Amino acid sequence: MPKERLTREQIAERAAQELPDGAYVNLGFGIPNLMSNYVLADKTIYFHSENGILGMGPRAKAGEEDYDLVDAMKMPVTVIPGAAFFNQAEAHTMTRGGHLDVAVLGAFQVSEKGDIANWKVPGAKGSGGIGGAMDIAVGALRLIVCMEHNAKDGAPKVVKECSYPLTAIECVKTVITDLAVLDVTPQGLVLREVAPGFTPAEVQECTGAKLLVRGSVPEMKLGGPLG
Amino acid sequence: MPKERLTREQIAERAAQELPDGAYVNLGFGIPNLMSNYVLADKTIYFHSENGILGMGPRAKAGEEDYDLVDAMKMPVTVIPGAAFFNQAEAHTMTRGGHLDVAVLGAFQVSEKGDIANWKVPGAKGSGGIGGAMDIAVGALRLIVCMEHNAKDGAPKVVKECSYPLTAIECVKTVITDLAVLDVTPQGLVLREVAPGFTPAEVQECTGAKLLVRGSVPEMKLGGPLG
Amino acid sequence: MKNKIYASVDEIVADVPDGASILFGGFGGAGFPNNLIRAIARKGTRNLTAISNNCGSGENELGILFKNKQIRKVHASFPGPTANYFQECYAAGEIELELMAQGVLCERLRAQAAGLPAFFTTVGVGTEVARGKEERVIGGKRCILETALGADFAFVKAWKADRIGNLVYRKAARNFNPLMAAAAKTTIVEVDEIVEVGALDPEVIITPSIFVDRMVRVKGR
Amino acid sequence: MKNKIYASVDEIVADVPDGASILFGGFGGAGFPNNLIRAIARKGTRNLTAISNNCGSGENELGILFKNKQIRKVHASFPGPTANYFQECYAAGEIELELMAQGVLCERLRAQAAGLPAFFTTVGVGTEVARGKEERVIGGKRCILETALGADFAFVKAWKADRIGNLVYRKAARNFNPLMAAAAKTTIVEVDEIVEVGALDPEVIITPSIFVDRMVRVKGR
Repeated sequence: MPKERLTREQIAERAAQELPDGAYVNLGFGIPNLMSNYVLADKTIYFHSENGILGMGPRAKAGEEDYDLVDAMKMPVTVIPGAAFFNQAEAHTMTRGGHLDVAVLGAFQVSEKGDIANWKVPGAKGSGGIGGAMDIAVGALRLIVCMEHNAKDGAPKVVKECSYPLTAIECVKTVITDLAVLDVTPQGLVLREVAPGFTPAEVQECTGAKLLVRGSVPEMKLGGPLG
Repeated sequence: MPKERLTREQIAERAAQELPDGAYVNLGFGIPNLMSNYVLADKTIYFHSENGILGMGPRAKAGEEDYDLVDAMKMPVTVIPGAAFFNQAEAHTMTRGGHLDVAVLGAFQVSEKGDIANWKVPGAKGSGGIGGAMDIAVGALRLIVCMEHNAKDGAPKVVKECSYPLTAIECVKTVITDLAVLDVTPQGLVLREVAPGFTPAEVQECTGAKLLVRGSVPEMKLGGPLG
Repeated sequence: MKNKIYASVDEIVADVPDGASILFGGFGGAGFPNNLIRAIARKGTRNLTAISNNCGSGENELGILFKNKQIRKVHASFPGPTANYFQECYAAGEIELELMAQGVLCERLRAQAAGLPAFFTTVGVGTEVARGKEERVIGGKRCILETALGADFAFVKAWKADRIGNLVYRKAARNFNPLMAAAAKTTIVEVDEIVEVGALDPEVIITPSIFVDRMVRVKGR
Repeated sequence: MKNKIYASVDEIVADVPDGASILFGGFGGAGFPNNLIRAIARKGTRNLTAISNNCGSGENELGILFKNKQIRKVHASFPGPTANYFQECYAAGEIELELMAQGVLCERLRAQAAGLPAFFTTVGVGTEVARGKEERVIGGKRCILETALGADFAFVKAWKADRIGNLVYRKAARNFNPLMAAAAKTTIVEVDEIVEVGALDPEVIITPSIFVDRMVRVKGR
């Protein structure tokens, strides 16, 4: 049986394990947005949306949409008890000012120093758009990136230096991919976990930066709601 | 009958005539604080307090005081219909950001360029205190100063250059005293009105800066509620 | 007392001149002053500078103004992939665009509202948006200098107003609206309902009336 | 889930160390966290840095901490003529004082809360407070540079809280409290009433729970 990389859902599941009970958390576009499905029932997480919501609940059910209550992706959502509404500057007081316990973003590239590139593909058509990513990346107390370990053409997305336009420098603390969990440390990238069935050497081979291996590297534990 | 300078109440009465209907107004300590008694019944003025009130009404009656509803002078006040509460930073967004139509401050000195000194007496004991005066002076769309024309020792308070520590520079538009109404213009101080019975020459004699007299100078019109 | 209430959206924007700069509230489909935008589209005002997080979705929101070629310059955070009329104008070189981080857009508006000419931020350091901007280290952090951003007009969508212009918003339709209401020379509000003075609790007013110049009651988004 | 509610004011300040910096809400007698202040007085914590608009009135508000010589340094806007214990310490040279404009104090706190290391303001230009500060002309206006100001702790007085720390204030007792709640490493709130989660309307919450670390219910001012 060929070894399989994690699905996007499984990356989200593993990332959700990083959220401590009671945390204030912002989830970005893409894989991070799937994470709320994997928060265990014994935890309460306060999800923040940069358009002015703290305490977002699940997406609104069909027929119950309120288009004045949307998340940063324009999707109708709900709120949980204890939610609060505020203006967009206050929402970014929370991001930039170091009030979010955790933020999780998708990315095109992450460097070994924790630089992140996630807003613009070089040479892409159109204006591009930044949105809230720069503010969130700079300000979150702990920034996690969820992404595939490699691009569609196989190019490593964990790299020595980002070649894509940067979103923010030296801010990523942890990278969770379909192959590994990596921590950005002053010494470099530490391989904390590998995907089930993969070896540290195999992960290193798919990575564009040197990985530090400290002792034996455990496999990610999966098997949540969809496991 | 010897000519009499205006009382503090009369200065306040004359100054209240400068407030247009519907104006958003901050009144400082001292004579300005008396002005609300002289706003004619056909005008609505929204009084601002830098501790977070817009739409202040009269002082609270005895026995009806609410010590969570005080003005910038710590006095229990009331609010009128249409009032709003907000935090102190938003209160100063209103002062500094050019949103107050009129602010009226007391002063120790005003210079012919519109500099104002109102927070500290040179050589006085104690720490002194600035409060909201600097923010209000800098930001109000129209800054009026109400004060006696001369200090107790007779020294002019309208001067060429302030010798007292400054509150803000080049911001006073109009000075209303017990002797005159003066407008600060790019050409200098224009004598707009004199107190009843006084001549421009007499006002000039009591003033520490050159007054410009354009044609005949009318007398202030008084005779409001207490007139 | 000055009446801030206008009878129609066309009247309320009648004096917006060619070349005006306008702040547009709204984010993610919520809180856009669509009725005012359509009034400006009907009026045909040209050479506008638009400050808005997004640049429309098809003909919706700001889309119609790009379709009509009424906008010459844009300050935005996320024009958006569905802003096809904007993207066409942009590709054709017809539009000058300043792109910035969303929180920086918020703070530049607030700085204008609060009379703060400029501020240092850590957001954008080391990225394209830092190009040409002054950089320095403050408290051990690399920062860049950003300046206040205001406009001639703000177009704001509120939920309820009282007759003197105190505003409340609804849920996430608040977003940029209170910031923009405070950052323009003339603030124009479309609102679902206008209530009597005193009907709004002073504790819950989000935009105090001092920031509002004109209001019009509208039906529908 | 982490419990933010403490049983007593003495417990809630138990770990405030000598040398700590503390933001104190309140203005003009309203909104002072008097019960927390008295707890610190009982505890006898020394060498404090206090950031507060006022410096007490007799033994009230911050007064007791000056009477007890617990404060070494003050950042204030208007210490106040009735702050006699502060004035005595100040006259005796026992206290270092930074005096600033009230709106500048507000913005320095907000800058800290919002992660903005510094800003330019027109307030103070040409006055004593501009001494030693960088000055430049921006957009034709003379400005001086002011930096963010935060602290280890904020002592906040709120009216109602829900059990996760969303806060509302009462009338003009709001004043500096929401600014300070957001500008400290650890925010400690004394509150008249703690209600169930969900009992406060999300539209009217002034301080969202993200800014609140600890709460204690108190009786009396």
